[in-house]
Amino acid sequence: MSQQFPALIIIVPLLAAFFIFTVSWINRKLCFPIAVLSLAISLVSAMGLLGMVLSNGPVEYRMGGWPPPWGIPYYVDYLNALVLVVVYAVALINLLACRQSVRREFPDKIGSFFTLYVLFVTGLGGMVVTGDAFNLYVLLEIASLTGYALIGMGKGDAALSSLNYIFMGTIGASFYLLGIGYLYLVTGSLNIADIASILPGVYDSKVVLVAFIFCITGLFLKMAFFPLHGWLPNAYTNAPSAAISLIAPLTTKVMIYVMIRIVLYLFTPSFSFGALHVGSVLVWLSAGAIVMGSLLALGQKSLKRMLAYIIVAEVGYMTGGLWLGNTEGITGAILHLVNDAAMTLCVFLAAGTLMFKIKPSVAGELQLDDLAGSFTKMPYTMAAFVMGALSIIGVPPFCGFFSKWYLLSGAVTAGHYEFLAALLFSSLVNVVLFFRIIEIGYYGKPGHRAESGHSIAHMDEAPLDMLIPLLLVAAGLLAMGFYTDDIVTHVIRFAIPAGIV
Amino acid sequence: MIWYIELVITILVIICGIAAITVRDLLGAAILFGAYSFMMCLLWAIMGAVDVAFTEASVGAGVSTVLFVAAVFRTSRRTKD
Amino acid sequence: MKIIGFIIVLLCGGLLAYATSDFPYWGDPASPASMHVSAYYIENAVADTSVPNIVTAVLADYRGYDTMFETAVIFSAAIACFFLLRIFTPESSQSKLYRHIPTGITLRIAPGGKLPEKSDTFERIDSSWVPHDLIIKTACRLFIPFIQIFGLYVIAHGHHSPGGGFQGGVILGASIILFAVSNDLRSTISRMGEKITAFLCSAGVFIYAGTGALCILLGANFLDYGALASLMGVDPVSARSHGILIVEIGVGITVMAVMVSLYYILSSGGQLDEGL
Amino acid sequence: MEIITSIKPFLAVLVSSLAVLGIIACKRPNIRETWTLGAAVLKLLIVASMLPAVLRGAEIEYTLMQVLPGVAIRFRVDAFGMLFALVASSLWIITSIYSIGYMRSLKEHSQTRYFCFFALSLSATIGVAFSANLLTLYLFYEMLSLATYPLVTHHQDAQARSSGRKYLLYIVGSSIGLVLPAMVITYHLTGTLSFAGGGIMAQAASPTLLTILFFLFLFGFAKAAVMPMHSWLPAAMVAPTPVSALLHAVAVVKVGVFCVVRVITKVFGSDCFGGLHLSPVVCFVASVTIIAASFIALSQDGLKRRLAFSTIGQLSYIILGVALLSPLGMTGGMLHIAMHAFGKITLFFCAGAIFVATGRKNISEMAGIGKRMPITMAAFFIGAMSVIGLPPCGGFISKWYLVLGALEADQIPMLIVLLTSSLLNAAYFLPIVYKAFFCSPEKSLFENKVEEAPLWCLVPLCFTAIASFALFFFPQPFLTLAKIAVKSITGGP
Amino acid sequence: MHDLILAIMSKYNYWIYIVLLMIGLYAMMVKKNLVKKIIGMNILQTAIILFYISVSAKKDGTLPIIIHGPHAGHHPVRAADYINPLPHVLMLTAIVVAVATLGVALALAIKVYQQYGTLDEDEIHTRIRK
Repeated sequence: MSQQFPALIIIVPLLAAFFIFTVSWINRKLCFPIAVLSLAISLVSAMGLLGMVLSNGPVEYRMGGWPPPWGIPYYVDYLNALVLVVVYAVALINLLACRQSVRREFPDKIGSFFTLYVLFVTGLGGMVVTGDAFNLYVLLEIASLTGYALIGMGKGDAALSSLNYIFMGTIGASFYLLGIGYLYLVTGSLNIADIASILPGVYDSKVVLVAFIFCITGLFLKMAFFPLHGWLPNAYTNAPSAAISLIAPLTTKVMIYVMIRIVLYLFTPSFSFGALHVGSVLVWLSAGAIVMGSLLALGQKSLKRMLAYIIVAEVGYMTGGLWLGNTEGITGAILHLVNDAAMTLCVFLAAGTLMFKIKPSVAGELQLDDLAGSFTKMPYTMAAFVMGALSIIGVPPFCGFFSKWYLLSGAVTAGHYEFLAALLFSSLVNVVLFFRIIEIGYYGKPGHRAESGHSIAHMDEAPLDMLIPLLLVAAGLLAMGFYTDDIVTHVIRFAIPAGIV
Repeated sequence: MIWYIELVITILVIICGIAAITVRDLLGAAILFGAYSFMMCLLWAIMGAVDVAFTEASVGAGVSTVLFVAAVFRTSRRTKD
Repeated sequence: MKIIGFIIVLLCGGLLAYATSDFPYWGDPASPASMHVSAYYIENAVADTSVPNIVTAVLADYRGYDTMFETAVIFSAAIACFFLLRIFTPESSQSKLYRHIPTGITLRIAPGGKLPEKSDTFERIDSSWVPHDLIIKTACRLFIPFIQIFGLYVIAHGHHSPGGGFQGGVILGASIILFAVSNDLRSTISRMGEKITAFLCSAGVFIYAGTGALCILLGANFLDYGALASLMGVDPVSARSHGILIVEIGVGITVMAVMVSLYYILSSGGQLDEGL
Repeated sequence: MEIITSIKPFLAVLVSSLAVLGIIACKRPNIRETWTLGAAVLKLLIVASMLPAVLRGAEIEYTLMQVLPGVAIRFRVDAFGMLFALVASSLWIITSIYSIGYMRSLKEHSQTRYFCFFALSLSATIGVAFSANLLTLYLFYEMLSLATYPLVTHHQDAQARSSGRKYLLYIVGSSIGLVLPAMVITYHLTGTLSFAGGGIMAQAASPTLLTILFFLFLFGFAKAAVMPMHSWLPAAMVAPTPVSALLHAVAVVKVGVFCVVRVITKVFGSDCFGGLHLSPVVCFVASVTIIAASFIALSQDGLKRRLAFSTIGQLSYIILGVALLSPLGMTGGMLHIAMHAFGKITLFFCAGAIFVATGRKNISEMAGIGKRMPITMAAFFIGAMSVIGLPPCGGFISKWYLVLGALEADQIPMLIVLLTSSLLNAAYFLPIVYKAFFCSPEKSLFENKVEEAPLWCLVPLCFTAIASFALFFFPQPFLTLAKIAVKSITGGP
Repeated sequence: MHDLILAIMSKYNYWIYIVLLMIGLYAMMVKKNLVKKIIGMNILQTAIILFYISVSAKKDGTLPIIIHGPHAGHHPVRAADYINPLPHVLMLTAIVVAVATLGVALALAIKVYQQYGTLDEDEIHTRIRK
């Protein structure tokens, strides 16, 4: 069975999705268990896959038994085995945590919610493992479509911001499709490895250059890289909390994974870092993205919106780390991809738990001032939130520190001191951001919101099945911090292709 | 012999495309979009992509237009641009 | 904004035009796009799958995995629309219009009011009701069966002629939509309810993915129809051809159901009560 | 030099963190404080059990986990760390006893949180003392900064809020903004972060870069309160007195100094440090801090604020002593950590006792208070003498070594600085004692019968007073430890 | 000059798709009405499809359906005789994706209209500010 793992990680949730939607017309209670079961199976097989990769190298799986480049293969190497485990772990933990809030937010659409949820995860997982450039586009569209729907069901201006997201996302996906088309025009193949082997002959062609530009621009749009980040804050702020704690950690990270895959494995390093000289420009851009994201986050009053801008800054971290083009930088980018998924999950889960208990003073948006007195009322939730915050700030021994360490040393090695400065700046800004929240929760007296029309008396610690996953993630942050070196030396070191100094 | 038909269709495609996004009535825009899709499907048929043309004829010119009309019917025909 | 947008658009266009100068000539049979992979398909499709229509062969077999997710995309679109727009309102909460057929008088029943008993003197009508044109109704009734037969033909004959599950499914769905347009939404839903469409949506994709999973159970890779030979008792090549037919049917079912339910949701704004 | 591998250092760090669980778990105050005391005693025992080996000249090492290539979370107990750990852990016991009395008699709120973070900050302190490389040092340094925040802002009012902001801004801001890049560059230059006797920086880079790095470190460890990074310390005096006593006379500030000394001796190494001609510069900075702080202290009326500025001055003694790079000076500097700790904590305890008994914070209101609280003020006198450096008190020994060191390095100006500042110390401490004993007390002291503070407060301060007295006669084991440490640095006889 | 004309004429499909792509992009960025934006989105996608189809074209190549049946002689299949089928397959998928996106976008547009009572972005933003 183990040689079927690559298929199982995709097929099991896919079949489960159809099953859930059918079952939801008969008995709503069954939807949740099926979803959990399917994701658990995928997580187990993803871990098994990682084990296989660690023990005996990358795995190839041929869909329909057709050899590449004629069929669609799955290549599972060190890089995407790691990302795969992260994706499914985040999805499963969040699924376990979000049951109650789903019940409260969409009482009569539970079935379709879980169907979309599972399909979304399937799309992301497929994107991570696929070895075919066009197949990646299709999976991207599945993930995006389900994501639009999940976001669009939120409160406030969710529908509008989701529609805006559709426009941006479609432009991004179309640009990516166009770039792939250009590559197909000059190589006649769609298989990533095959294209990479043909491409060196045509490096000097304008078509390849334009293809590169369009692919990267499309991905930048999808991952909300700074100048193109316009859709993200609104969408993430208004989305329902059960969905956003899935979407926020995963979407941008997986898109960054795709960028890494495209840059390192499709247009090999010799082209990306050698033939065309955009590296330092992009590092400067990402430094700007980090600074701007942090500054914009400073100006926010709403919790989720602030976190969304922090994500914009984090995207800058990873893009910059990749384009530093040296081993430390890329290691930092990949490691930060993993860590940031966990950290973002932690803070967004905490935010969702807070929203579950606290009645926001502005419809749908939890303002920072609403958190007054939360430390006394919900100590464990806030403890987890603080741990996530410390990890984002980059305090040892939380995992955020170590990825930031790699990024910093990569910046020093490459001599990009502006990137170093930007990283430190954003760390300091994060200190301000999170301690502002902590101050409000720590000094604010719960009573003072009484005159603003909200009684906080009912506010108390969250139910256990939301709390346990949250604390689990928070503890995971520490554990990942301690085992950083194992992750790096056993996995990431092999994920970086040869020819990178 | 065939090339000027192709030319005419090409020009029609562009005209329909521009018209679809400029007319000030959404219902008209939907219909023009249907026409655009149909012209496009003819163009593809000429290029020999019969399956794609078939699909576009049934989806683009057919169902999409109906969906557009339904959506316009549920919202409003009024538009400023 | 207008200016910025225009500049960006020109930028993109300029970039593309700049690349175009390096394109191979149009329709050049020696261009790399036509040489590398596609040549293999053209030369071996019949030998591998015994399906003359190469597009169908590539669509459903060589790149069958893409097609499965294409079907899943459609499926998720239907779910998404349902999830976003569907509103469950109790039957008696909105006012209804009834028409007294002999006199043509329209009466509005306020929410919770007593409805006239089922009889052919009263008919429920939409708020935006126009007298139905008899010719259109009858013509549609005449056409629809033939349209559906054609749709089935397109699905089944995809191996040898243009068409396949997707086109056929759209045609089937279009026929039902035509019925809904020519009559009204309620009568269509009474014939083909929401649950049925939902079931068909999942069933179609389930057939597709299930076929693939069956291949896994038979010891081959996912979607490797050759493994079905032992079940069908034919040689692997024609087993592939049959497998393609099965998944095409699955695609057809899903696409039809999705098109119909999309129309239901969109045209009724979510209530599934009054349509176009 | 023999290296013993043992888990003891890690246990010493861990024990108080584990006590936190017990403190959270039980709600009853008595059991809670039993946990605290038990952990404190256990910690002292573990630390003390390592003393003989260290006195023998051995070093105890324990590697917890490899986190970065070539960098692990590793503990290493050498003489200097032992000295500091011994001071901190022994004073923790006394302080917990004192804070039990203090918190109870003032009926402070949320004492559970107080004791939790107290224990956490203690394990962070020991971690700093025992850390074997910069990363571990930085880890526990940050942990200490964050763990002390709730203690400093214990009262949760507007003043605490602003002071807490200042505290974080200085401490965390400087450590992230200055120390982190310095560490990264160090790692990039040398490929390691671990401490070594002769330093790791030798000829690693151009002198300019090294100088910049050194100042990043010096000002980055803002807990050392070298001017201009000092102004968080007076602000942090809003904390309850036991916190000020332990953290701001012993743990936090001494951790800062400890880090600076580590950087000078183990990262740069005395040769490299001297080769860069940094010694006079650092001496200059330190002496400016000493003189300026003493003058400011003169003008303070709030007792705790005056103590705070005196602390700023005394800290720079240590940096000065080490920066002199003369064996005797280093000995004096390291010894001063212990001596000043005992003296200053006594003073803080007295201030707290006065506040508990009378509710007064300002010196101007303390006329004649000695008649009412003779024991407290006697202890205060002893502590003051120790800090000034008058025999027969422990402070004299360390200052004596400092003076000798200044002579040995023939830095006459430094000698002058030391003597002047001693005079200034006397100038801002002795008037308090004089007023307390020889001025006629005002009515209010008699009207509301002011008594000595409760025993829980009184006993600890008497103990520390006696201790700082006794250290004059028995400076062991601190003197021996300091000598071993200096030998390991200079490699001299 | 002549070869420039030749270059333009020989690649005119590509020019068309560029023009259409620009039209679609322009509509998506500049138009204020949401349905107009959606139409622009579809034009953009069809433009890209047109590009792929143009790539697949071959001079004097026939439909990608192998001549078969009883009357077909048994001559070997030559790739040059048949139009490149692969882009057709990809574009079938792309069309499906396009219509799926269209459905979701229209559903969201209806939701927006139900919420704000208009489809014009400026009016919606003024309503939000209120």
